[in-house]
This record gives sequence, C-alpha cells and structure tokens, in this order.
Amino acid sequence: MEQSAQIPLLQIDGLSKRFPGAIALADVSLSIHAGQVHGLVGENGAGKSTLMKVLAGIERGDSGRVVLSGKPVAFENPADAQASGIAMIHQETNLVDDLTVAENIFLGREPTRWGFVNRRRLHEAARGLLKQVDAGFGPAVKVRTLSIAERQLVEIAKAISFDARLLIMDEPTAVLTSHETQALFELIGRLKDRGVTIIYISHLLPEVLRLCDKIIVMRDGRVTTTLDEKQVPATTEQELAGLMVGRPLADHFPTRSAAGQGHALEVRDLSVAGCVYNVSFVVRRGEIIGFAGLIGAGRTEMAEAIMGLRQRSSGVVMVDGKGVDIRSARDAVRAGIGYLSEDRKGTGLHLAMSVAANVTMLSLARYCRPLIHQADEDNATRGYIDRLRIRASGPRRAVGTLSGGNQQKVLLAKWLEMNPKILIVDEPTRGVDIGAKEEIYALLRRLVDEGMACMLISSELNEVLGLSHRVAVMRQGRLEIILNAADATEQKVMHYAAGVAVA
Amino acid sequence: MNVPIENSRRWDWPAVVERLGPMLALIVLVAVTAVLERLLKHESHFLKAENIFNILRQYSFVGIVAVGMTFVIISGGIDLSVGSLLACAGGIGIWMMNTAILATKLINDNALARKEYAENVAAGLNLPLELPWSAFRESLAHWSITLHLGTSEPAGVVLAVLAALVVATFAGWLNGLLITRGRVAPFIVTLGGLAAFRSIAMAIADGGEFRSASHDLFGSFGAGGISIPGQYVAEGVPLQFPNPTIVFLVIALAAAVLLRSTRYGRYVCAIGSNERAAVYSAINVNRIKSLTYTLMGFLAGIAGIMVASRTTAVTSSATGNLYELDAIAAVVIGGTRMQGGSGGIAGTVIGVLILGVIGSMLNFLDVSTYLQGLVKGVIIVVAVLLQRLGQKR
Amino acid sequence: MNVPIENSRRWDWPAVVERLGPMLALIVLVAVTAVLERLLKHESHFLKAENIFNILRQYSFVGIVAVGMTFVIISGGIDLSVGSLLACAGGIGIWMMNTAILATKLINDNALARKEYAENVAAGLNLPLELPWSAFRESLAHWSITLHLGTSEPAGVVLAVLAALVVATFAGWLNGLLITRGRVAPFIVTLGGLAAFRSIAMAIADGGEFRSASHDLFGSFGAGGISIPGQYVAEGVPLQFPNPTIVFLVIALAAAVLLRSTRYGRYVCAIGSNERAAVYSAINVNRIKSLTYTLMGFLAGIAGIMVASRTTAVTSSATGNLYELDAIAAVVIGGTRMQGGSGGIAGTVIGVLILGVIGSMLNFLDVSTYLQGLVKGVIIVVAVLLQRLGQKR
Amino acid sequence: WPARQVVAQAAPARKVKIGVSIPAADHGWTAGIAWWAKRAMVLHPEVDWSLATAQNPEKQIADIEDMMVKGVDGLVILATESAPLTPVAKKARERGIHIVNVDRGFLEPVADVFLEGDNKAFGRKSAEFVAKRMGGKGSLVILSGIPCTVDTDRVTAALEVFKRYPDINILGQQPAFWNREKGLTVMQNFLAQHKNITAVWAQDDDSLLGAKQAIKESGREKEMFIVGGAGMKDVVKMVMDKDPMVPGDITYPPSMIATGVHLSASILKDGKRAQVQKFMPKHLMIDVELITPENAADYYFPESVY
Ligand SMILES: Nc1ncnc2c1ncn2[C@@H]1O[C@H](COP(=O)(O)OP(=O)(O)OP(=O)(O)O)[C@@H](O)[C@H]1O
Ligand SMILES: Nc1ncnc2c1ncn2[C@@H]1O[C@H](COP(=O)(O)OP(=O)(O)OP(=O)(O)O)[C@@H](O)[C@H]1O
Ligand SMILES: [Mg+2]
Ligand SMILES: [Mg+2]
Repeated sequence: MEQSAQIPLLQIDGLSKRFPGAIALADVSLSIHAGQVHGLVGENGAGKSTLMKVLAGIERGDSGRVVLSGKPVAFENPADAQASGIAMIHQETNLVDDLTVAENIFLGREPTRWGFVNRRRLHEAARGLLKQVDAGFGPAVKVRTLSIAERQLVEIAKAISFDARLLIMDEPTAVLTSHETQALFELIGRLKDRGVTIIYISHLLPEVLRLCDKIIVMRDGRVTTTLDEKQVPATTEQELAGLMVGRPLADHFPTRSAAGQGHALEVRDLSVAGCVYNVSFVVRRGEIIGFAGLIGAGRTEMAEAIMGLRQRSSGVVMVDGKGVDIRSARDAVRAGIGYLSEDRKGTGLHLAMSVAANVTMLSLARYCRPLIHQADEDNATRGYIDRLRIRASGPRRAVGTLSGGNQQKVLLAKWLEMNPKILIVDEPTRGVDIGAKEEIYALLRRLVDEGMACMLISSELNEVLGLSHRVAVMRQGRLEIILNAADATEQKVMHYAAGVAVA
Repeated sequence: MNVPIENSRRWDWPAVVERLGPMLALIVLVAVTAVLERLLKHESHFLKAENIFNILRQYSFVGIVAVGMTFVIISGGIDLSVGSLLACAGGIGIWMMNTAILATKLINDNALARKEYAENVAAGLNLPLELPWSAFRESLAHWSITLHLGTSEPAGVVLAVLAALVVATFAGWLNGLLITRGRVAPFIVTLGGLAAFRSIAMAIADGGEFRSASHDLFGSFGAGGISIPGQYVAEGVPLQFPNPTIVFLVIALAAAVLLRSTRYGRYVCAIGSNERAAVYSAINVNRIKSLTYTLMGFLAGIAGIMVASRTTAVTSSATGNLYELDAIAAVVIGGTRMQGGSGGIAGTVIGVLILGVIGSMLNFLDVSTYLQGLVKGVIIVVAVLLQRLGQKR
Repeated sequence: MNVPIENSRRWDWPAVVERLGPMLALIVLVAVTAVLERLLKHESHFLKAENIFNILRQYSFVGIVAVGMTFVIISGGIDLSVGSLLACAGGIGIWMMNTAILATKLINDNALARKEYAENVAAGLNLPLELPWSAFRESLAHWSITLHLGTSEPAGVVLAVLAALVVATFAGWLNGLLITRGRVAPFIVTLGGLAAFRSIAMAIADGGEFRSASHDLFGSFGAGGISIPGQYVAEGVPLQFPNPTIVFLVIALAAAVLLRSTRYGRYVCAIGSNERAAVYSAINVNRIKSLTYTLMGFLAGIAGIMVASRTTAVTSSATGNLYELDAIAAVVIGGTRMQGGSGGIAGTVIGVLILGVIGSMLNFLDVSTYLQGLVKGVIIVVAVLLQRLGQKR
Repeated sequence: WPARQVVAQAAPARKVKIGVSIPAADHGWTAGIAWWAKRAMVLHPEVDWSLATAQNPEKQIADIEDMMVKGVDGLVILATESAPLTPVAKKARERGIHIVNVDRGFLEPVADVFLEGDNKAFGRKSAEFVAKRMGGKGSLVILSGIPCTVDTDRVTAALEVFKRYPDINILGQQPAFWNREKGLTVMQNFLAQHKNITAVWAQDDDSLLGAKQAIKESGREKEMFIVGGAGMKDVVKMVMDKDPMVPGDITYPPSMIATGVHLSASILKDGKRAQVQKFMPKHLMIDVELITPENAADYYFPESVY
C-alpha cells in the first residue's frame, strides 16, 4: 500500500463549476491516494457534493481536468464513472420507492438467467449486503415503507455492492445512530484493507478525525487546507472547525436554563399499528425533551401520529392541558404544534419553489393584504438567510438548487417562521455544518427560554444529550425510559436503546 | 461572494428561453405565415386587423377554458371534461332562457294538446297523449311566470347566464369531489365527465340543437365588440374589437394575479410540485384541489354561454368537441409543466394565440383538407420542440 | 426487531384490495347486467357463450393497445396517438397488399390511360393526363412483380402485415425520439401524432376507406376463430373462440413476463417511479423510454392489421377513433397508477374486459342512445371509485 | 335459404325483434337520423325494437353482433362506412336475418332491401343549382364536411360540375365539418381573404348557418348567396321566406331511416316475411330534390329536431 500511496489514484487540476446563480467550484486542485480514507469537510455550500458529483459523472465541470490513475477522464454520465470503478453514496437518498430493497441495490445490474431477472440470486446477494450494514429489514421489502435512516442503509449497501476502487460517501451518517455508524466504520475498515480508496464527507468532525488518514478542507468552492497522515492525529475538533468556518468556535452547546412549569404538550397511551406502542409523556413549557433510539425505534412514526399525519390506533394529545382532536397536520398547526420532518426532500420542502415561498409556506396569511406582499416575504426570508447562514443568492432562488445543508436550514426557517408553541424537530441539523449548528442550537435554546416547548428527535446522541432537559429512549416502538439530563450518559442511553440490561 | 452570483443570475439562459420561448414561436409562426401567403398566393390578408380580430374572437372561448386548465395542470391534474361541459352548460343556459321567454306559448301549446286529447278520448279514439313540451318544462314555465323571472327577453338572457354558470360550477365541483374525497385519478374522473356531460346535453336536446329564442339580444354580445373609431371592414360595418376577447383578457389578467400573488395560487403550485410536502405544511390539499376544479367548471360555464351567444345555438353533439385537447395543448405550448408545479397564465395566453394562428394559417395557405391534421400536429410539436432545444439540459 | 415491521407488511390490506379491486368490479358488473337483463327484459342472452366471445373479439383490439399503454403509463408517459396510428398502419397495410395483389391490373389501367392520352394528343386535343393510380403506386406494383413479392394473395397478406408493423413501429420510435431527445412532453408529442397519423391515412385514402382486395383470405383471420366442437350459434355456424382474443392473450402473457421479470420491465417501473434515481443507477433512461414507445407503436400496428382483417377494410376517418381513451381507461381501471411507477398487465386485461362488458351491457339493457355516454361515464368512475374506497388511506 | 324458412315459421310465436343500427350523432344530420328512427319505431309498438348508435365502424359491428345474440329477426342498418360493415351483414344474412340497408350500401348484395340516398346526385344537383344561379361565372368557395366517404362523393361530384364552367373560379375549399361553429370560422377566414365572393357551396345546413352568420357580421349579405344541403327545418324555412342569401336547398332527408324502419316492420311483423318480401323491390333510390321557395312548404317539418 505504501508505494501505491505515492502515485495518486485520482488527480484533479483547476476544476471549476458554475451554476446559474452560484459558483460551486472555483479552480479546485487535489490528489487522492489509493487505499486511504480521505475526509472532505467544509461549510454548507462549500462545493463538496458538487465536486463529488463531477467525479461520479453526474455533473460536468466547466473547466479543469480529472486524471484517474494516470489517464485523464471526462465522465459523460454515471455509467462512465461506474465503469471506471467509482461509486458514490449520495447526500440525498435516491431510491425507487416502488421497487424492493434488493431491486434498488442492483438496479441496472440485475443478475439474469436467460434474459430473466434471477430473483433468488438477487435476494441472496442483497441479503448478504444488508447484513454487512446490519440493517433490520429484508431484501423483499418495498423501499416506500422504509424510514429515511433505513433508506440510507440501502444506499450504503448499494454503494459497496459495486466493489469500486474509489468509494465516495456524502454524509452517510447524517441520519444514522451511533449503532449503525459503528457498523459503517467497521465496514469502511474492511474496505480499506481491501485497498479501496474512500472519500468521506461529513459534518460530524469527531468521526472524520477518527476515521480519516487525510482531510481536505473546502471553502467557497476552493480547497483551502489539506491535512496529511501526520497532521491529522495532531488536529483537534476545534482546530478543524476553525479551518472550515474560518473563525474559532466555542463549545457548541449553550448552557441550558431550568425548564418552565406547566404542561405544554401531554401525550397519553399513543399507539400506531405496527410501529408505536402505548407511548405516554409530557413536555413542559421551556423544556427540550430529547428522543433517542435506534433506527426504526418508531420516533418518526410517533411524531407523525402526534401531528395527525398517521392513523393513531390509540392515544390522546393534550395541548396546555386541554385535549385536542388532531386529525391532520392542519389541526396540529392550529393547536400550535409544528413538526420539522426528517425527510426534507420527500415531505419537507418544495424543491422547485423559491426559498421565500418555502419559508412562508405556513405563515403566508401574514403576508397577504389581501395580495401577497412579496417584498415583505423577501425581507423576512433574508432575515433567516443571514441568521442561519443560508448560502443562497437570494430569496427567489429555487430551493432545489441549494446545497443539502442549506436546504435543511430553509426547512428549519420554515418552521421557526410559524412560531409554534410546541416544536417537534426530527433530525433538525441533518447535514448542517457546525458553524450553523451552533446558531441553530442557540436559536432553539432562545425560543425555549421564551417559553416554547421542544421535542428533539435526533440520531446524533451528543446533540440530544447536549440540549435536552430530559432524554426519552425508545426501542421497537416502545418508550423505554425517560432520563434526566443529569444522569443521562451515552452508555446508559445506548443500553436502553439497544435493549441490553444496564450494568 | 454574493456579488458574482447576483451577476451570473442575469445570465440564466435556460430560464430566459423558457420564458420567451412561446413568444418567439408565435412570432416565427406569424412571420412564416405572412411570408408564405405573399409568396404562394401573392396576397397579404393574413395580417389585416380584421383577420387578427377574427382569430382573437374565434379562440377566446378555448382561451377562457385554457386559463382554467392552467390551474388544473399546475396543481398536477388534468380535465378532459371541459369540452362536453361547455356544451352542456351553454345548452342548458339556452334551454332555461327559452323556457322563460316562451313560457306563455309553451303553456298554451300543452294546454291545447291536452284539450285535443280530451276530445279524442270523448270521441272514443285513444291516441296517446303527446305533449309538445315536457311536463317538467311546463312547470318551470309556470314558475318563471309566477316569479316574474325573465319572461321578458333581457331577464331571460340573465337567466341563461346564471343557469349556465350554476350548472358548470356544480359539475366542476363534482369532478373535484370525486378526485379529492374519492381519490380517483383526475384523468378517469374527467374522462367520465367527457362522456357524461355531453350525453346529458344530448338527452335534453334529443340529440339536436339548443336554439336561442332571443336572437338579437342574446346573440349581440358574443358576436359584437367595441368599434374602433374610423375603421371599417365594409361600408357601414365598423371594425370591432371582439367582446369575447375582452372577457378572455380580463379573466386571464385576474387569473394571473390569482396565481402569482394569492395564497390560493401559491398553494396550487405547492401541491403540484410536492403534494406530500403540502400535506405536511398543513395545506388543505383537498380544498385547494376541489376549488381548482370548481374554478375550471365555472370558466367552462362562461365559455359555454359565450359560445352559445356567439352562434345563438348549441349543437348538443358537436359544440365544444376537442376543446379539452386544444386547451391542454395551449397550456403546455405556453410552457407550463405537464407534471405540474410550475407554469404561468401569460404563457397560456400565447399558447392560445399560437393555436389560433395555426388554425387561420391552414386556411390562408389553402392546406388541403386531409393534410391539415398533419400540418397542425407537426407545428404544435415543433413549437414546443424549439423551446426545449433553446434551453440546454 | 423487524418482526413487527414484517408483520405490518404482510397485512398490507390496501395492496390486497388494489390487486383484487378490478376483479371484484368486473364480477359485480357482469352479475348486475345479467340480473337486470332478466328483470327488465325477461331474457338472458348476455351470459351466452356467443356473447362472451363477441365481447372478447370486439375488445381484443383495444386490449392489445392497452397492453402497450400499460408500459407507457408505468414509465410515466402517455400515448394519445395510438388510435390514429392504428388506422394509419392498418390502412397502409391494406394499401400495400392491394398494390401487390392488383399489380398487373393496376399497371394495365395506367398503361391504358397513357395510351388514351397519347391518342388525344395525336388528335390535337390536350386533355390533362389523368392516371387512375398514382405513378408511385405503379412503380411499387412493378417492384412487387419483379421481386415476386405477393402478387399471389397469401404473399400479399404477408406483405400487409409487414407493412403495417413497419409503419407503426417506426411511428412509435419517432414518438419516442421526440420525447427523449427532443424533451417534449409525451402528451404534446402524441397529441401531434393523434392529428398527424390520421391525416396521413386520410391523405392516402382521399378521406375514404382502404378496402381489402382479398376478402376471404385476409378477412378470415380477424373474423375467424377456433371452433368449439359440438357448439353451434345457428345451424351450420359453429361457436368459435376468436383468433384476435388468442393473439391478445398471448401478447398480454408475454408482456406480463416482460414487465415483471426482465430488466427492461424493472427499468420501466424505476423510471416511472423516480427518473433521477434511474439516471444515477446508470440506466439508459432515453433508451428504455424510446423502447417503450416503439413497443407501443408495434402493438398498435398489430391491433391495426387485425382490425383491418376483422373488417376487411379501414376507414381513414373513423377506424380506431377514441381507442386511446379506451386503452388508457382500461389501464387505469386495472389499477395502474396514472403518475407511473407501478401497475400490472393482469389488471389491464381485466380493465379491458370491464370496458367490454359495459359496452355490451348498454346494448343488452337497451340504454337510450343519448344516455349511453352518461351511463358509461358513471360506471367507469364508480368502478375505480369502489377500488379506492376499498383501501383506507 | 332453408334457414329463412325456419325463422319465418318461428316468427309468429313471439313478438318480432328488429334491431336498428345507425351512426352516433356527431352533427345535425346524424342527430336527425336518430330522431326519425325513434319516431318511426314508436309507431310500431307490436315490434320489439332495439336501437344502437356507433361512432365508428368497429362499434357498429359490435352493436350488430349483440343484436344477433339477442336473436333479432330483422336489422335496419345505416352503415357508418360500407366496406367494414359488409362482413358482419353477410354473417347476419347467413343466419337468415332480414336486412334493410339504408343510405350507405354494402359492397355485396346482402341486403333484402336497399334504400339509398344518392350522395353523388346530392353533390351534382346542388352544384348545378349553384352554377346556374351564378350565371356560369363568378367566384366560389367550398365548405366540405367531416372528411369521409360521403363527403368525398359529394365534393367530387360537385367539382366535376363546376369544372364544366370555365368562368367559375373556385377560390378555396376548407372543411367545415358539417358544423355550425366551424362553418362560421372557416367562412370568416374566407371573407378576410377574398374581396368578392359570388357564392358559397356549403354542402350542409349546419355549415350554412355558421357561414351565413359570418357573412352577416362582415356586412356583405348582398354580395353572395349560400347553398347548403340536407333540408334542415330552419334552412327550409329561410328558403320558404325567400331569404335572398338562401335561394334554395337540397334534400337529403334523414327521414329516410324512418322509411327503412317502416319497411322492416311491415315485412316482418305478422310472420308473412317470405310472402311480403316477394312484392318488395330490392333497391329503392330516394331521389335528392331541390328545395325552392315554390316547393319549400312540402319539406318543412317544424317539430323535427332537424
Ligand atoms: N443544481 C444546482 N443549481 C444551481 N446551483 C447549485 C446547484 N447545485 C449546487 N449549487 C450550488 O453550488 C454550491 C455548492 O453546493 P454543494 O451541494 O456542492 O455544497 P456542499 O459542500 O455539498 O454543501 P453541504 O455541506 O450543505 O452539502 C452551493 O452554493 C449551491 O447553491
Ligand atoms: N409506511 C410504513 N409502512 C410500514 N412500516 C413503516 C412505514 N413507515 C415506517 N415504517 C417502519 O416503522 C419503523 C419506525 O420508523 P421511524 O423512521 O419512525 O424510526 P425512527 O425511530 O424515526 O428511526 P429514524 O432514526 O430512521 O428516524 C421503521 O422500521 C420503518 O421501516
Ligand atoms: Mg452536500
Ligand atoms: Mg426518524
């Protein structure tokens, strides 16, 4: 592996990419060495995904050249990239809802016998891969019924099924809990031993520092710093964050003030057929209650049930002590409950519509007098663009053209704009860079201090632990326990989440 | 950092082409037609104000329908029933008007028939009782007299308009109901409507025509217009800007505002671009959707009564045939996405004009009867093709 | 951990209802018709094998088209041009056949005309030369003689089939090309086709009909069938299981396999359900799509030549009118999702049968001419409505 | 025909069944057909009628097959198109079903009675009327109908006539689809194109009404006259009232279907089919007649839909 590390597997020279309304890549040059794990970090909108999309043959660079093991290449389409051994896990899961997990994994490469798809072999192969990523569902399941995290696992299984020599992972762990993340890291280890080269994009810096041999830092479409094997171990999270954002960062969990009194939200005996069983809890005003659990713990279903987005088989929801009959998201919003869903692409945003339109989607009435006053809309939106550091040329930009993390910020802005009494956030900081995370945490904190109640569903355990007054742990649709922040430790939570008896 | 982006925004070619595409197509088409007429027929009547106004009048009706269709398609749906509905509404409008205007005659006729029948019975021969007008219609006539509604011609006309609008709006609402509450694909629901509404019209008219009992007043609007001072098409006949076109343009204007700067319009786009997200955003998807189909119905009603006024008659079997296809074509030619989510009224208006020009072109260039379909089809596809190729992928 | 989930999937009622819905609708419809016929008309012809076979024969043609339409719709598209294409292909098939069979006659006729003309010229009067057959057709005739292709009747029939299939397949490929490379909405492209293909047929036939020069042989297939031993519909007339139905069922079977267990089939679903994902998976989306429209064209060609054989003629203006709507209705009634992504051939076959039963029902219950549209529309919507309501949201 | 004898004896046992199969109403005239057919049917309550309309030949074949299944004794058929309907008619005849064929003949002599309106004569006569009225010179526009065999027959016949008048200049020919709206549109375009038009050959009365309105609106009533066809009651009325723009009309009476229905009924109803048929001509040609102010009254049926 040593000598192979000498000649770069992949060489990028002066690559530039400009989109209508944005410059994604400005003269990027870097080299990727075989058999190593390269971390790629940078603020939201720095150009990471775009760079990788160019390598995967999805976008074409405007100028510059890509050299793959000595030969210059210009991929016209994903097929070319795959042919030359490059596979990519996309930031946004891109699966076919109407096909099964197995069919998705091998889409385009189905094993056939006499021209017919050989289902048996298809499923066997898929099952093997699913085991490797330690997924809790079978290959015959329709993807439509999977949760976001589960879809992510399918994406990973799919990516490794190519056994490519260069494997690109764009924020694979954003929605995974530490449990699956662990499995993924082991997998990456095995791949690395097989000499597979890996580019690993993530906003979870501890992961990056732990996992990567080299770290490439991007800003505003440029590569600003490259840390090599020797420098990486010597770098701290703080320093790396500094390199990314270009300014020093404080410890990013603001101190929590005592929760207020009075029940903002009370849930009794909530059940959803097949997903959630008899969950009961209360959220006090000015309190953040975190929900931890493994994938498929049923947290999203629970939230959706509260919002009236899923049929409840039992349970009552009470706001400010009064029972409310919530049959649809409208009822919930009318009752002052907001829900930031975990699937920004599927259920969160209108990608084809402008940032402003998305932000004011819930509060549009406020901008009508009687016609929509677009100037006001834009101003309000600009407020969020600045506050949350959303990288968008303006309020009228189509959300679909924003980078993943920036889309997530727009989604958050949309629900803050509603200013709810109770805010349920499902994976709120998914794909958001630490700089902005800081802002978001501070913001949530401030709102809570002003009396809002918040349910924080997150697969990022330290986020849950860092912010919540209390931590509820769910397992297989049941609420196992609610711990106070004081005695909620990582191990404890993980034990309950995994259902192992506490030592 | 923002500065270059703001700059590069100005050079957003695809968007530019997308916006201007239909306009360009229209201009090219007009130019080509005018030139060809000159070359082939050594004449130039095509560009005469008279002809332009003719085209405008002829396609205002499709235009009004197309405006409604724009909302439907943006919301992610489709409505195939508009042509039939238009005929049904217009027909029923005339039917009501006639019932009112002819009330007395109609009652007398039936009275006579009964008298005759009674005499026959008395005379011992039992021919069946054949009423010249159905009993239901007779009772309506009685009503319209007792309620003093429109036995006079003007009132009758008002009645016609009301009837047409009520019928059409209700039908549209019904479509909406089946699509939202019934969760049946819009294509199927409105395909059913396509068959059903015309069938109702034919059943009422016995397959024949609805003829206005009030030619002059009722007909005056659809055929009339605002005279352009000093311009004449023939001695004593002033050049007129057509009333239907005025209605069309007013509706289009209102619709544009509705679509771009009201909550309703915004929600229509939201539903069309991502329905699930709309549900999660607490939008009352069902209400917006049924509103959209109801609006479509209402506009079909307006078009219907105006067509009726234009021709002072509605042919239950033929009037409005294939309007749905013309309307949809206009919308898509105008740059609205067939899958919904984005689109605009301005484009639709241009799309309508393009269809109008094609229609008149076929005539002015004496395209042979059998080849007209070919030419029309090709031009429509090419018109859209040019727009697409204009944008790079 | 995944036990509850696997459970929650095994009892996936919506899916079950979705699968069985159309079947139920069909059964209900047949039962209701049979009962009503008994009650209202004190007869029971509807369930006679003869009638069942009639329905099967009559709707096999729509059926074949609907099979292709299933692929098109699942891929997220639509094809409005099939009805016209069917007429165009069938017509050209007959035209080619006649050219071949009548080759000698045709050449002689033209020769005579020329002779006459020459004489006229000689005699100093210059009437224009009017050929009974176009020169192009004449040269084709010459070819078919020199190449010995089908001056005999059987060979002529073969030629007809080939011609129809080639024409239709090419047309379908063209649709596909415009939709993929041209990036024009399928609705528009095929709307253009709807107008263009029929227009071509009419131009060739001068608005009239294409009549087979070979009644017995050419007609025997479409009208014939496999006799059921010992069963007679009238003395000397055996009960026959229709040939077209056999073709339809064979095609449907093949299509079902193609859709469910070949890569092509999987890719069609993938594209219809999430095109971007398909692209990322290195699927050649354009190729799959144009394949789909080409297949659609090919099947329209088969339907076309079979209709031609069934009627030994094709009416350029009427044959195949509204087939596109029937086919689409059948597909959606069969439970295929209009937005694409999922659906099945079995459902489509049932959908076709439902349409067939409705059609024949209207006749057997003597539904009044003008109300037939209403009844048909309502039944179609209700048939789908029942399925939907069966599933809880 | 042994099969026939069987039916003939079987007939009196039950009510006679007769099926009537006609084209669907897609313009005024076909609507008139349906109206007249129904009118005629109600006059024979002793017959068990069934009526079906078809928008294309395939549908009509289906209708006729259904009627055969119902075991009709007779059929009255106005074919949407000749050739496609011939095989099924043949099948019916083989089953010994009595066939009255109205207006559009089959390719083979399978009908027991064939009652036809003469489309060629329609075109010829109306064209001659127009040409004479034009005094053999001037400029003319032609409104054709729904493109189909009927239209082709009429137009070709008419064109042959006009060809014989070198001083008649045909300005243009466009399809008006036997439809009022289309007539209006097409005529407007012609008016915009041509400064003086002597006559309009509109072929159909629906088209005529549309064209007439267009001319009125352009204020050029005095310039030209129109001749339509088929004898719609309103148009007949105009002729009757000596409307200067509508000097005449030509019949193509949809009532011919009624004649067919009566024939069929009277032949079949009392089981004497074989005998009655003996005295029945196999081919009846309904002449198309010119309607002029003089004879208009005879062709005016105010209560008809057409
Ligand atoms: N399709 C597009 N059209 C226009 N602009 C785009 C498009 N895709 C990306 N951009 C712009 O390119 C820039 C880089 O986007 P990219 O997705 O590469 O950022 P990123 O580093 O992946 O950010 P994140 O960490 O949030 O994923 C952003 O400013 C984005 O707005
Ligand atoms: N529509 C559905 N039909 C059947 N099962 C479903 C459906 N939606 C979700 N599930 C299953 O319910 C379980 C709970 O999913 P959910 O997303 O709520 O888990 P979670 O705790 O939110 O995990 P995550 O970290 O992915 O959000 C998952 O296993 C998912 O597969
Ligand atoms: Mg990214
Ligand atoms: Mg979740």
